[in-house]
Parts: sequence; structure tokens; C-alpha cells
Amino acid sequence: MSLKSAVRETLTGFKSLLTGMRITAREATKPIITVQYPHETLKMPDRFRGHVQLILDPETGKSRCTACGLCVRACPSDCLEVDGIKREGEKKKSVTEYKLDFTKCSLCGSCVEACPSDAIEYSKAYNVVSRDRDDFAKMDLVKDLDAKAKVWAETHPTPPAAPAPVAATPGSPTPATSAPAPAVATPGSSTPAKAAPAPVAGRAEAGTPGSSNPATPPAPAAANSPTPSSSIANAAASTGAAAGATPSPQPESKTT
Amino acid sequence: MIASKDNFSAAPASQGPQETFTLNLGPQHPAAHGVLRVLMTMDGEWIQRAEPVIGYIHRMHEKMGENRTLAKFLPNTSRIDYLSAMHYTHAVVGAVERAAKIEVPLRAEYIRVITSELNRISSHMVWWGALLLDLGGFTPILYAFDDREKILDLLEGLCGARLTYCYYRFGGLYNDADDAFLKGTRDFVQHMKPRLQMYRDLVTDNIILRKRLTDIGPIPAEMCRRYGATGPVIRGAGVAYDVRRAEPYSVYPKLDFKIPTYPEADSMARYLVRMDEMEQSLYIIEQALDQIPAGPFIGKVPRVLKLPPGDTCYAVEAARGRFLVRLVSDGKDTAYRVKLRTPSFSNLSLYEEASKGMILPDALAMMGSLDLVIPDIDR
Amino acid sequence: MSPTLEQLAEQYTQLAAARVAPAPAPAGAPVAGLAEAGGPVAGRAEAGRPGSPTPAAPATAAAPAAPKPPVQIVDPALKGYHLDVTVGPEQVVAAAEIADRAGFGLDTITGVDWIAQNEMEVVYDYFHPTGPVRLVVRARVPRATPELPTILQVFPGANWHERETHDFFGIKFTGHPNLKPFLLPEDADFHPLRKDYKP
Amino acid sequence: MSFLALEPIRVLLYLVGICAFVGGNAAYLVLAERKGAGRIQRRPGPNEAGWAGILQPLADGIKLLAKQVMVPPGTDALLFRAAPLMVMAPPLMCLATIPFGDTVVARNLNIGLLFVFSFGSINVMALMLGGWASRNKYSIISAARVVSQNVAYEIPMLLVVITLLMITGTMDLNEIIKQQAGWFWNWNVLKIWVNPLMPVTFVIFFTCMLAETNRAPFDMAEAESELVAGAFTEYGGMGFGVFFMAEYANIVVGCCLATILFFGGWQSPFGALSDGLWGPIWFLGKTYALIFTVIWIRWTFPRTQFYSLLNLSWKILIPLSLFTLLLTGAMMKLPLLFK
Repeated sequence: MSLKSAVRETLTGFKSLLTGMRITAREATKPIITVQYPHETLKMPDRFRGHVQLILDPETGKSRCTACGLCVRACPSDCLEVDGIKREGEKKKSVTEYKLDFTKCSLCGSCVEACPSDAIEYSKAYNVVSRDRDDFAKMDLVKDLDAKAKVWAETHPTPPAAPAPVAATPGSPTPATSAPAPAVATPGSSTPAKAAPAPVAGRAEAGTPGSSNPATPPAPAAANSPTPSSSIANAAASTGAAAGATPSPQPESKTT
Repeated sequence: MIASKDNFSAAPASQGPQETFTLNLGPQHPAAHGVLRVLMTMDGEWIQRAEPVIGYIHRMHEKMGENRTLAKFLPNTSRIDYLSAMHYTHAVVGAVERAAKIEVPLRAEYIRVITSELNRISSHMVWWGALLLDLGGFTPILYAFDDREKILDLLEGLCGARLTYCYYRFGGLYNDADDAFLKGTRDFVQHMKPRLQMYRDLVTDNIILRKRLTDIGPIPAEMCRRYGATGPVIRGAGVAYDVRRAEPYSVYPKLDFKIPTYPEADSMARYLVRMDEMEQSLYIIEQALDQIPAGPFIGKVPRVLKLPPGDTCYAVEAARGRFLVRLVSDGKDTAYRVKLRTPSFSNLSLYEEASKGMILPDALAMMGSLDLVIPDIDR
Repeated sequence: MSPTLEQLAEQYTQLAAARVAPAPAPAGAPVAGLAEAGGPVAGRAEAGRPGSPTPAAPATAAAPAAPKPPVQIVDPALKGYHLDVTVGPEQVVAAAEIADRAGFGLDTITGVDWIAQNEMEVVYDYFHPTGPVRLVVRARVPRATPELPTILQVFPGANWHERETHDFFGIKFTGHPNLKPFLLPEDADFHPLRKDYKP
Repeated sequence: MSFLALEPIRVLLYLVGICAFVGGNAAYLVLAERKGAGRIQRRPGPNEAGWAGILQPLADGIKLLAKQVMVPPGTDALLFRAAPLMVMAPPLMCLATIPFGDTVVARNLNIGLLFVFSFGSINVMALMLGGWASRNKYSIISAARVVSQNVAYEIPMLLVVITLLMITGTMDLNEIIKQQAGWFWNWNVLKIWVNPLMPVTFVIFFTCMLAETNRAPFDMAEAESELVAGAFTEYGGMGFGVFFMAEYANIVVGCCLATILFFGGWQSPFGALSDGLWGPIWFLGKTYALIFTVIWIRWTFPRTQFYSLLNLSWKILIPLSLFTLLLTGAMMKLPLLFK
């Protein structure tokens, strides 16, 4: 290497170093781009794939799930467990148990795609945390749905009369009689998940004496909140309650 | 087994000029990018022999492919090379479509190309940052991640996942690209061009980086061929081998792009190939955005997908090179055999030969220029 | 300059034809049909059959479901490769040498366990860095003694692929210096991709 | 007041002050570095402990103190423990002779420059001992690197200093500063009528200082992507903490020295306002500007290659510094010939 090229290389090299320092200095004057996580959070896009959850039908206040099991079959990781019962007067089964093993779920979305009745969707919860492994290994989606249904029932005291015939069909016992049964298990966690719309208001009040948050609208936010562990923990009182509390005319107890 | 071979304690104090020692680089080492172990026989800082030891995170994806239906196997593919999940899904989807003769709508193919190229850019950004980390430069990775975040946001808005997308489906896509995505992609392309210039000024032209990569770790074309190294490694050896051109798939034949090659075959050549590829990917995305037609995003797919007996191959140009899926079917809805030929596996296999006689920092710089993803090697 | 597909097919046809000469001498009939190419495949498939332990099965029964010719030019749009070559297990090195001379690169080596035929298939994939030719070379070995020579001396990249295939299928590559477990744990003595493997 | 002016008390006070200065600097330079890195990388840096992260060094210190100082089995325990002590001593000693102001100096030596350099070279020994005693292959490679690197860079550095000595004619640091009184063009770095290559001399000095203190882009000793943490891989808790602090203390010393030799020490840039309290302010201002440059460089460049590092020293810096030495000699002596 001749002296001339050596000098040139040294000079261009030095210049490249100065260029680099100029760039970092320029970047240092620009505003910060990071999100200060616990203080500020991001909004998830509409298509965000969180864990699956049951959709609350805004018209009926119930799940559309018919427990057909297609999602279970579509799941590559065997992380779903669905059970349902066929109620009198209904054409299809309704879901009583929908458990997700979130520790195995790969969020591929096969279950949502497979669902023929649009009964499940992705939640927008992205920072799910808990100290208890079971909160994820046995995520009870029906329980979450019930929490939402309760709020729904409170915000829809007199829903449209569409499902009225369904409610009218059985010569059901008075709401007051059936209400105590679920109240034993968990006070009012799942009472609103029933069909009868007319008695809803009365039943919901009857069923929620134990719950301290009677009409707090933030409750759905809790189900969707950054830390659903709390909602999971709240709802973890009894898994059987969801099944047992389905206020069907003949309260068959599927509790285990 | 070999880890206990400690020459410091076992060997006599002096063995003369031939004294060597064994250095276990990894499986936990800052430069190993994961659980890779390199068993090095060192003479001082000079490497006499460097044998990669792999398999620490082997997950037997191929067996999983044999015991579940094809649709259920699909999410697995994103997890092989998590940095270029789109390409890997593309290969599996493509193999099934080729075997079952499924027609894919044109719009789906264009969206596949757009997302694949976005994924390629984001993968190269991770490589760029990680290489600079290997070389002791800390700041570039954060600049790269800033830009990569924009890609991830775009893809998340499109399909809901940020890394393991699982976006392609047999015969099409999981969902359609909305206008927000298309517009966001267009904006990103415009945003990225000056950023690439900044990358060049900050790092590529930097004399320290040039000194660290130029003439380091030559991997000539002949060695690439014999070891099956592909992707930027073989293009950095001056061979314009790109699966997108050699075995055209999707709508790449309709798109114009250059295959960047550098004949020097050193680490700098591989570096420059990837930097140029980012530019070319932006160019491809621009064209695809201009050409994208309206239409359905998924074609007609039989409800139960059964492949005819026989084998089918489908190769894609993943970010690290040629990824080949070989599906062997016996007529059932589950593949009889799935072979995943991953680029990192072949690219690393030449490391033992290529690193002979190198000094430790150079060997690590060369390893960085190979752009290894360990799950991609171990599968 | 890479050879054309036809030239390559010609070379492999010659190779496949040459196989018949050292093939098991007692099987007289296949020798006649060398170029017609059904011979080698048929003979081997016959020999490996589970029901017939005697290798010198007469060629009378040598019609197992239309054996495919050893060298086939296939449509890449349907298969993903251009040339499909079937050779005998002892010929894989010669096949690799042809590929090497033609400028191919080693893509991958893998196995398929055809448990119903009681055979293992070893598949060698080659890609061409400059030409659009993809080549697949297959060889079948009996499941009981899955052995075939290594192509390490031709393609050093085969080292890892053969180790992996040995890991997963237990196929022994004679002449390979180091068939230690590779992706599996060091003490693994099982071959998980065999169809009769039960974890 | 008279009591404080007693010589032993004065020195003692200064030593205590220097210890506090070094400790505080080391602690807060770490924070400054992290903050600076954050700014360059467009993130806030540590900002949780206290206002804007002002208590972060305290939290770090408590964490390090609470950790066990472990001596791994098979190490040379004595050397292993001695190395962190040795690494901290030189900067403390060096700062005792650094004049922060006209009179603000612990012990003004007439061979101050020599003193600083002789103690500065102990740093190498400490890192080497730490690396050797750790019985870790990475550490030993690192120790070998440190020695060859420091040997290589001490030569150009000393050649540059000799150039300066020829100009100043004294080793008294305060005297060197006083010679640079007046406007800023009297600073050594701009004395191009003495030697037109004076700015280059400063660049050489600064480069060597970076290499001597094992700072990026010459951080071969810790080279975390190659040697994990280099010489102090095996150190935990405060053992590591001391190495870490010593690195920053060495930077402070190096930048102080650069300020004194090239930027007029405590002299103000315009000839006035450099007495009394203004002296330390100017001095520290210049020093911290240099320290900031060191941080800035670290977060901009990748690490150099080991042999190009040595090449840079032996093939570029040493010839250049020799050339400036000769040039200075010629510039000083040739006019005498023609008188």
C-alpha cells in the first residue's frame, strides 16, 4: 500500500467516523420513541390475536356457541375443552363449559376460523399475567362470558322482545325459586346468563346480593383489562357454578 | 461429555509451542444468538478447529408434521425460523397447493409477496442489529428495531400476530388486506428509504466496520455449492442464486428486482448483499402495491384436504436462504413425511471448514454474517 | 456451463443401466430389460418384500404395480423438481459425482420410512446454483440393514445431513467418520422418524 | 481556617474529597452513560428510581453490595481478591496531582505528569491479574489482550506527551496550564504555530486514552460479545462493581489529563474569569465535555478488530506521533539555526 493510499484511507476513515457521530448526535435530539410501559400502554389493533373468548351476543346476552366441537377438532395443540347441554325448547345445544389451556395455545386462530356460528373471537388482552399457573392452564371462558353477561343484563334492563317466546315456552318456576340455587355456589356470577329476558332485571338483582359491584359499567373492561388475572381470580370461585347455574327450567346439576 | 475436557487442569504446565485449549463457546454465549455451542480448539486466540454442536432446542417438527393434519401442522412452520415466519408458511402452503392443485387467487399471491418482503426486511433488520451487537456496536440494533416495529405493527394490524404470523392458508390467506395495511405499507416504503441511507452512513461506510468485515471469513462459491449454503451467503460469493428467480413461485416472475451479488465472498460481501436486499424488497413491495388486483383472498379448498400419493417439493427464498419443504403423501390427510430443509442448517455446516485458522473475533464476525437462527438449525 | 436436462437424464440413465451388471446375478431376467429400466427397480422391490426372505426371487413375480422408470423428467410445476432419479444404494456416490460434475449443490439428504414395503428410501436433493434444474436422487435400502455409502467425499455438506438422517432413521452411512447423535441427545439410541417408533 | 490550611490536614481533606469525587463520578457517570446511550438510541434511559432516575446509582450500588463476592474454586484466591483493589488505586493516586483550579490541588508535584503516567500503567497489571486469577479461558484471553493493547498504545501516547513536554518544558501540571493562559488559541491543541499538527496530536492522545482505558471502540478487555465479560467474567457483586467504577475513574483521569495538556486546564477560553471558583468550573466543564465525547463514541461505533487495533497503533499512530515529535523539534530548533 502506497503512502498516498494509506493517507487517503486514514482520512476517509476518519471522515466516516465523524459522519457516524454526526448521525448519533442528530438522533439524540429527536424525541423518544419508546412507550413507557406501565405508565402508558398501546392500543391493540382490531385484528389482534389474543387468547380466544366467547362472544356475547348483543341481542340475546348469551353465547352463540353450540358446543359443536369443531374448534376442538381444529386446534393443533389440543388446548380446548368444550361441553354443552341441550336445553328444552332450543334447537341447538348451548355451551356450559369452555376451557382453554392457554399454556398450550399457539394463537394460530384455527378455532376461530373453524367456528360455524361465530361464537368465539380473539380477546385484546395482551399482557396476561398471573402468579397461578392454573389461571392459564384452565382458563374458564364461560366464566368470563358470564361476567360480561351480567353487565350486559344490567345495561339492558329491557332488551328487545325477540327472545321472549323462548322464555315464555316453559312453565318455568318463578325466578325467585331458581335464583337461590346458583346463589349458593357463587352469588350472582352467572345468573344473567339465562334466557328469560323479562325477569332479568328482577333476577339480576335477586342474584347479586353478594356481589359488591352491582352496576359498575367498568366490569367488561375488567374482563378485557390488561391484567385479566384479576378477573380470572375473581371468577375462579367455582368452575362448576357456571354449569350448575344455567337457569334452565329443570336445574339439572352438571357440577362436578 | 466434552465439556469436562479442561486442558488447564489436565495438561501439564507447559507443552511447548503446540499447546492448545478447548473453548466451549456456548450454549449460553452472547454471540451465539441462542442455544448454539461451538466447540473450539484454540491456539491462543487462533482457532484450529471449530465444531458447532447443535440440537439443544430440537423440537422434531418433522415428526409433528407426520402425526397431525396439514392444517394443524401449519402453525408449526412459523416457529421454525421465527424471524421469517411468512416465508416458511409460504413454503408449506405452497407445497400443499402444488400437490393438491389448489388455485390461489391473484390478490392473495400479491399480498403474500408484500408480507413476505416486509418480513424479509424485518428479518434483515434483526440480523443487522445483531451483527452490530456481535461487533460491539450497540446503537444500530435499536434504530433497526425502531423501524422493524413499524413492520410488525403493520403485520399485526393485518393478521393479529407480530412474529409467528400463521397468516397464509391453503389456497389463500387468513384474512384480506385492508386499505389501512396497504396505505401503511406504502408509507413505510417511503419512510424506509432515507432510513436505509442513514444505516449506510452510520454503519456501512464506517471504517471500523469495513475493517472488521472486509476479507474476513471468505466463503467461496465452490464451498457454498458443496455445503449447500444459499441465500445471502452464496450471493455474497458472487453467484446470483435466488429461489425467487431460479424456481419462480407466487407472482415473483411478474415483478422486477435485481439479485444483489458481490464477488468478494467475504463477510462484507454478505453484509452488503443483505443491505441491498432490503432495498430490493422495498422495490418489490412498491411494485406489488401498484399491481395488486381486487378479488377474493382465498380460493376454493376442499374441506378435508387430502394430498395425492407421491412427493412434492416447494422451495422459497427465505430471509436466510433456500427453504425447501418436501411433502411425501400416501393419500391421507396427514403427510406421510415432512422434510424441512432449512437454510441456516446448511449455512452453519460450512462453519467448521471456513473458520479454520481464524482469530476468535473474526470467527464471531463471520458467524454473525451467516445470520443464524438457532431454531432454524435445530428445527 | 451446466448441462441440459436431457444430457443429465442421459448420464443418469447410463448410471441406472450400469447397475444391472453388479446386481444380484441370480436374478437373470432383469438383466435383459436394462434400458427399459423397469428391471432394477422391480428386482429390488421384490427382494425387499417382507413376505419373501429369499433374495433370489424369480423374475416371474417381478411386476409389483408398475414400477416407475429410474430416470424421469417431471414437471416442476407439479413436483417442484425437474429430474427424478432412482439408483441403487451402492450407486449414490456415483450419482453424487455426476451431480458434482454438473455443478449441482447439495440441497438436503433425508429418509422416508416405507414400512409397508419394508424399505427405507434415502432421498438426495440437489439444487443448481446457476441453472433452474432441481435433481432428486433416491435409493432404497432394506429396513433391516439400512446401509449405504456416504457421499461425504463428494459433498462435504453431506456430513450433517447424513448424521441427521442417521439420527432420525437409523440409516447407516458407511464410511462416515462421525455418526454420533446430532440433533438428538448424546445418549439417544432411538430413531424417531421410523414409523414403528413409539415414544 | 488556619487549621485547615495546615499541610497534612489539607492533603487529607483533599484525599477524602478525591475519594468522594471519584466515587461520585464513577457512580453518576454510569448513570450519565446510560442516560446518554438512551438519548442516542431514542429512549429515556433509567428513569424509575428517583426523579429521572437520579437514584439509580444508589440502587445499583445496593444491589452490587448485597451480592456475594464469590471466589470460584480453583482460582488464585489472593490475586483474585487483590485485582479489584489494584484497579481502583491508580486513578485515586493520579487525581491527587490533578489541579482542578489554580490552588485546588491536593499535591502539586513538579513531576506530576510522570507521576500520572507511572500510576496509570498499573491499571494494566490489575486487569491482567484479574484475568489470570479467574482461571477462566475468556478471562485469560482478555488478560493477554489487555497487555498487548496497553503496551501498544502507551508508546504513541508517551510520544505525544514528549511532544508536549518539548513545548512546555515542564512536568508540573499546574505550570503546563499556566502556560496556556489567555485566549483559547493559546491552548496547546490550537498552538499550530508551534506545530501545525497539534490537533492531530490531540486526536492521537485521545485515541490512545480510549485504548488505555479499554473504552469502546477499543474495549478488547471486556468485548462482551466475544469474551462474555473479559477479565472480570468471574467477578460478582462489588468485585465487578469496583472494576466497573475503576473504568469510569480512569476515564475521568484520562479526560482530566487531556484537558490539562491540550485545553488549558482551568483557564477560561478568553483569558479572564479563571481564578477562584471559576477555575474548577472551567476545568470540570471541559473534562465533562470530553467524557461526554467518550460516551458518545462508545454508542456510535462498533468494536475494532484486535489486530487492526494493533495495526492502528504500530502502523499509524506511532509513525504519526514520531513525525509530530520530529516536526515539533524541528519547528523549535530550526529557527535557532538561522538566527
